[in-house]
Amino acid sequence: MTDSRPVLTMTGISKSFPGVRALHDVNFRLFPGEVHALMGENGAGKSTLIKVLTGVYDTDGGTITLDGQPVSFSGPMQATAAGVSTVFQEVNLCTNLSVAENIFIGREPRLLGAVRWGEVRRRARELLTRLDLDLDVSAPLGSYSLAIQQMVAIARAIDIKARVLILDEPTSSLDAGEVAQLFRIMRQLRDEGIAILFVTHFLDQVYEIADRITVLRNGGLVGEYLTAELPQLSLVEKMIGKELDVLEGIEEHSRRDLAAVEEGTPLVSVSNFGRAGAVEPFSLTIHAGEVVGLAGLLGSGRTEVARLLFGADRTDGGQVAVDGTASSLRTPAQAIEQGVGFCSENRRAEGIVGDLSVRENMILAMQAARGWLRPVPRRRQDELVDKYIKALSIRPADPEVPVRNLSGGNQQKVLLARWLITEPRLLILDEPTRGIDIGAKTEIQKLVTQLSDGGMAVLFISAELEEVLRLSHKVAVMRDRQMVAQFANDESLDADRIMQTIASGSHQEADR
Amino acid sequence: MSATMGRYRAVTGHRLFWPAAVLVVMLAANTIYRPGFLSIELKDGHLYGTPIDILRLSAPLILVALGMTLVISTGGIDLSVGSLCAISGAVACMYISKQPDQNSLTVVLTALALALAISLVLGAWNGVLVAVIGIQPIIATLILMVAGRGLAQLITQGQIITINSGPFRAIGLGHLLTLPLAIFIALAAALVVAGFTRRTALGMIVESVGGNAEASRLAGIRSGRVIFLAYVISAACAAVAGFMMTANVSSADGNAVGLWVELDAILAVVIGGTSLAGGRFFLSGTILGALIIQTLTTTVYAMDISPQTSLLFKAVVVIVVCLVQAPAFRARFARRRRSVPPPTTTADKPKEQVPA
Amino acid sequence: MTTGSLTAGRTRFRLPRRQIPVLATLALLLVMYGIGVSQYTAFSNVQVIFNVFIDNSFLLVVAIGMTFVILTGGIDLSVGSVVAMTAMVSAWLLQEGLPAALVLVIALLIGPTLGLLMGCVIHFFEIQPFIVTLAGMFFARGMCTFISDSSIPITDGFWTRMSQERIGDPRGNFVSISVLIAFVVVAVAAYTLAYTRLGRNVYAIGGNPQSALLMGLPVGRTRIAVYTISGLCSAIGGILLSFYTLSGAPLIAVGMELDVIAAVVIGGTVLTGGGGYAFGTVLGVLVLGVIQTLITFDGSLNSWWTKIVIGGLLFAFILLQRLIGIRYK
Amino acid sequence: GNSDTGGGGSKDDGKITMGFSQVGAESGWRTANTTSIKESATAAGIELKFDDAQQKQENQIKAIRNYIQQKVDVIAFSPVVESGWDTVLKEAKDAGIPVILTDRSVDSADKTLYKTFLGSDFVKEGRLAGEWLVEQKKTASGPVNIVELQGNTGAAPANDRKKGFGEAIAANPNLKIIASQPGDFTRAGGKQVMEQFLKANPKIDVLFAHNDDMGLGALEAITAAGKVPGKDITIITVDAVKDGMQALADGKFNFIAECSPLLGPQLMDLAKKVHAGETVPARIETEETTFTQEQAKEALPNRKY
Ligand SMILES: Nc1ncnc2c1ncn2[C@@H]1O[C@H](COP(=O)(O)OP(=O)(O)OP(=O)(O)O)[C@@H](O)[C@H]1O
Ligand SMILES: Nc1ncnc2c1ncn2[C@@H]1O[C@H](COP(=O)(O)OP(=O)(O)OP(=O)(O)O)[C@@H](O)[C@H]1O
Ligand SMILES: [Mg+2]
Ligand SMILES: [Mg+2]
Repeated sequence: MTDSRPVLTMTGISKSFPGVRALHDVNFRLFPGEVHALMGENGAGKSTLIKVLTGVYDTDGGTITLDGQPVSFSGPMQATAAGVSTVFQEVNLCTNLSVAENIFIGREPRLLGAVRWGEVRRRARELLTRLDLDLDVSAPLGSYSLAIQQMVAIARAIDIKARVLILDEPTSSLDAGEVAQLFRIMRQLRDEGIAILFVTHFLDQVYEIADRITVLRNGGLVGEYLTAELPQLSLVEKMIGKELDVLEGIEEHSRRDLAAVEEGTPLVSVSNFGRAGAVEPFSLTIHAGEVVGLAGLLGSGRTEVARLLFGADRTDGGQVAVDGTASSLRTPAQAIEQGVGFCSENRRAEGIVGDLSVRENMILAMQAARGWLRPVPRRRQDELVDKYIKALSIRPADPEVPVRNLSGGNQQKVLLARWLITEPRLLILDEPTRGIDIGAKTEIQKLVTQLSDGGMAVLFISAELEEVLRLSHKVAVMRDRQMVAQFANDESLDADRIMQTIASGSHQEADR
Repeated sequence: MSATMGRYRAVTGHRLFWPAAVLVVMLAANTIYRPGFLSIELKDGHLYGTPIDILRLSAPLILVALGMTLVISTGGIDLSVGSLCAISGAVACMYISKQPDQNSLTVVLTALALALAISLVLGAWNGVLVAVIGIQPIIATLILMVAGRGLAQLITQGQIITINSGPFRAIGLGHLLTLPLAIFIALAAALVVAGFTRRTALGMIVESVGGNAEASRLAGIRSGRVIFLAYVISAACAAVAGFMMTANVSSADGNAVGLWVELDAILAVVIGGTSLAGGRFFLSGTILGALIIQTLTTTVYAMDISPQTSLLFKAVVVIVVCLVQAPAFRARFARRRRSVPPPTTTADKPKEQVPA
Repeated sequence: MTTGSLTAGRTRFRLPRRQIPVLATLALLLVMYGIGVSQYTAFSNVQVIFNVFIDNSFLLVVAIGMTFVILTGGIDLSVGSVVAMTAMVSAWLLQEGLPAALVLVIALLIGPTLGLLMGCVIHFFEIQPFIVTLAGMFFARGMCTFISDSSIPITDGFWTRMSQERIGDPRGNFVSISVLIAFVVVAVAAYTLAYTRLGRNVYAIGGNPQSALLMGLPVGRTRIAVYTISGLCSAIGGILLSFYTLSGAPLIAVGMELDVIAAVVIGGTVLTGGGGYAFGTVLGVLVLGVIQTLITFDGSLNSWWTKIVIGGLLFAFILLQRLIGIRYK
Repeated sequence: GNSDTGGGGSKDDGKITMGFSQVGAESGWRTANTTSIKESATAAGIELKFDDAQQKQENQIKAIRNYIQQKVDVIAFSPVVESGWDTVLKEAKDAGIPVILTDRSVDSADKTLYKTFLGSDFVKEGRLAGEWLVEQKKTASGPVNIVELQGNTGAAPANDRKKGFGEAIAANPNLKIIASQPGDFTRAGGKQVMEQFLKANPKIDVLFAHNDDMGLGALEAITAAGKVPGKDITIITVDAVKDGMQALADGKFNFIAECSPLLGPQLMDLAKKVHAGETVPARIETEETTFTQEQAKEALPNRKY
């Protein structure tokens, strides 16, 4: 591969934002027929490099050549026309348009200038079938979950038949099956000679698919390596810039003792919670200090369960008891009053308020709970915010920057801080580690353990079964929008068994 | 050298720099045209002069624009403020005109309380339509914009109600410490609104709701209440502005009071840097915006620009004001001037921005 | 369209969900018309309906242009003034003795040019549409009084014919040529929105402009295009208005932008952009037209009661529309 | 309301139905006009269908079309603007419904489109005001500085009064309009503009305001500037509404050219005649007069509006 000429080279790329040097003299090359992973911590500059390449941002310096020709795109439109197709980090589609249209807009099949809708739908269905997705292509994209939206974005990108395909964290919300499907297609495209730039925080995925790795750190280039020649441990060290024993933290597989936490009145117990069209009625009890993992395939209804528990959506019926007394969780405000917090998976639409500063975003939930008449004193705000910026190593560490200027992973950390500040008794985390670098991920996992040791109950949703297994006392399994099983997380439980449950959909009650 | 440069940048980079610069340029142009423009003299213990007029006349606009700022910041818009001005003025004047002793302070205070109460109810009506029923703000408030004019005329029976009440007149024409009372009222209202929003968490919560309503809901904010409150505050501001407008001429004209003030108010808010899309709001910018608009109007009269061309003149000024303020315009301009790449301090954004 | 069929199950015939608000509006419109017919006998004349079209044809054309703008999440306040300016310029040029064809061409060029300029300022300098089009509104209105501060009659033969031609039975029920022109505009707009790239880009930008940009859509070009289209529609509207009144008057169509925006929004287009139909806008214009007809037919309202009743009917209509909308969500 | 009378049935019972489209309710003058028409319709036993066009010509055209549909016996309206009525008037003519114009005329070349015009002549009002001033200042040796408060730019009364006034004062070259701005027919507008006039022009001798309201607003500005209205500055206005007459009687105004809104009775008379097929004069002017301070004192006690 190395002997061929690179299809894309970027030399000496620099890019600054007010107060931040996002990229500094970065070189990057991409060969035809390779999958090239771009690695780095949150805020290292990966997304910025991609945006500079595709012309979303102007460069402050440096040159880009495509096929030996110097190029400077004025925007994604030109980039696409030149054969560079991109899936950006935050799903960037129009939720008001139909699925089919999202895939084909801008290059619809036309007859005498008129869009051929039948053809659009037919081709969209074909394409999605290739990705093993069965969707109503004329439904608005917004009616599907984020994961589906991400798959649609990928479908759009690969259908463009570009020479360069850029995928910025495409797998962050996909489950194992979806990832496998994506990889199969990526390999196929690679074999057709397409150069693929791939960003992810999952090391396993890198080693599974990438031929070559470029590592960025703090906006600077660390180096370019062949995957085969770079052991996982040294990759992490290069990303973090320190020799850390992070990997030990990840490898540590602690079994949690369910019996120890499951005594006394449960903190929250719901029965017959459900919502027509979203989730079948389910029952769940959560005790103080307990971590309940929620496993299931994409679209199995995990997010829906979380939203019902938080009052983000209304249930059709059912009972809730908090601390053993009947209660209700009908609005988020009510849930927060009862000590429930919810960190949504869709941080851009449901999480951050982009205009507001990091500080304001962090104290938002706490402030909401106090009511507008009792502002959190500024001193206290600063204390809290400083504490969490440090604890979660949020970068840039400036509490006054608008949160929209932060990298995706750092925004996620800000949201986490928002809820930790409220000191909830039950914290619902929907994909909290999505798009978070390996260092921070370990931190968050440790944090969850600490919090539960401190008596906080956590409902933990993650596409990574290992992570769920590592943290939870109890695992609830979702399938087809039904809670099909609940397992105690003991020696008998492993990923295989959960997968089987998901696959078979056995309705057996948990063996607890 | 670089320190002065830095300080220069810090000044020009300030949010209020460009609106303030525009205001100064307009005043300067007037002074060149008529050297006496800025002169102020003391007459009967009152300061008298064009700058004072501008301040006094902009007071109602400032009031309306303050409320409008909050509403816009929630992502809404309030078209009914002009009609609310007319209603509050009409109610107050009508009540006073029916009393035997129009100069009694109790009568005037009762009238004000009555008019304010009615305005609050109407503000609450707007709030309910937007926050509870979920009608798009522009339509929800359009209803009251149309019907409110009718209500105001219904109250006055289509007549101009002239009153002769010293205390009421004082709202528009009274003086305090040689300055028109209206200036102090506007200032006080600005301080109250600023205190109300910035001393409490209301401001941040409003900005949060305007910035991302769903995220705010999920953070536990009862956004309905906040939006409701914004419309009520807006109505209250409009009511006081209505008192001022009617007191200024001691008469209530249901048809003319506050006509098109909503457009001016929105213009002031936007010139002040608040985005119509909602989110961050800037009260000081709004006040500056209102002053710019009033200065513009006064300029037309002071320079005796012909009525046929005054609108063209306004169009040019508005567009210039907005252009010099727009970072994108300055960035382009700066880039053209120097061939070197632009300084890294100019706001670099994605090339496309979300429209308002 | 009963509730039963909709809530019964998930298999059944299903109304296309996105069209429900529009259908609700249509149903309410029919109800309103029914009320008119039952209250006032002459209301049932077919000509009453035709008159609603004749009297609102220019409003309809302008509202169609506004629909494009609002679909992208923008707004165009200049429309009323541009309508007046176009009528004014036509009247003035005709008075100066220019041939009708040339006048038509010039008049039809002014609106889109202004729209293009405004679109460019909005796009390149990132100034909020509200402000830019407000300046455009001042400008166009200023041009009107600049040209003449009193109204200019049009005596040109072509204009007179376009104005007085009755299509249909000239003694009985008829429509004007303007109505046909308006229908053509609606049809072209509906086609553009549904079947062309430009139209689809309009929806995409309204949905999420940043996404649209990252998807490689020509955001700038589209945005400039919609303001140009709105300018063109205003120009056509202005011509229709000059057919309608056979004159140009400096103060005509004051405040028309609000009627237009109201019509578009009542027609189901979301002000934040991304959703709505040209057909909805037609309904919105009809709603306003029928409200006004009802009030004239009543003929017993005081000036102020007229305003209050317009507001009240608007409220009732929107409330019902909204309630039905929620119900079927 | 009168739900069933909307039909065409009125022809049979002999009762006349009149459709009247009013400009709007933009001023006290207009309201008085509306009231006069309504009251005299009731008095004359004419059934009135009233519509408020809210200052929009479009609305008036719509209203007239609807009156045609309702087959009223007579249509009367006060045109918002002069031009642009041919098409709809022709429809009325074709339907056989006579039309009466009130308040101001239309510029149709075809005079058969309407039966008659009843109203005041704005140009004449301006001219009367100007002539009075010329008379007053005929001895003035130096220049006389006049400022003018216009109505809304482009509105017909504003244009016409300006025109008439300008023509009249042309008789004396000493009389000069040094500033002229629209005060939008409102008190607030008049006041705001006058404030600036006073600051920009050290010597103002005469104020001509296109209506009483602007004049009343200007009064306040003049007083605030430390001048005595009616003495330091001669004030001439148009309309003669009650507040204006009061100011005139109090010596604050100097002259008012009347513009009477009370044309209801005349209109009803005309309607009956037209309906009966009698011929009527093509143009009837309302009885109007002018007021000096003394005349105002006399007239004030029995003014109706
Ligand atoms: N529009 C912007 N304005 C200001 N700063 C920005 C902007 N976009 C990115 N940055 C900053 O640039 C740096 C690099 O961000 P980038 O999004 O490229 O990180 P990343 O490597 O993609 O991280 P992640 O893995 O979290 O997505 C961050 O410090 C971020 O705060
Ligand atoms: N394969 C599918 N076909 C059609 N619709 C789907 C599919 N998967 C998901 N959906 C839709 O998306 C929603 C996804 O539900 P939800 O977000 O709760 O899933 P999840 O388990 O949280 O998945 P994830 O968070 O990984 O997206 C469902 O309500 C359904 O409407
Ligand atoms: Mg990134
Ligand atoms: Mg989910």
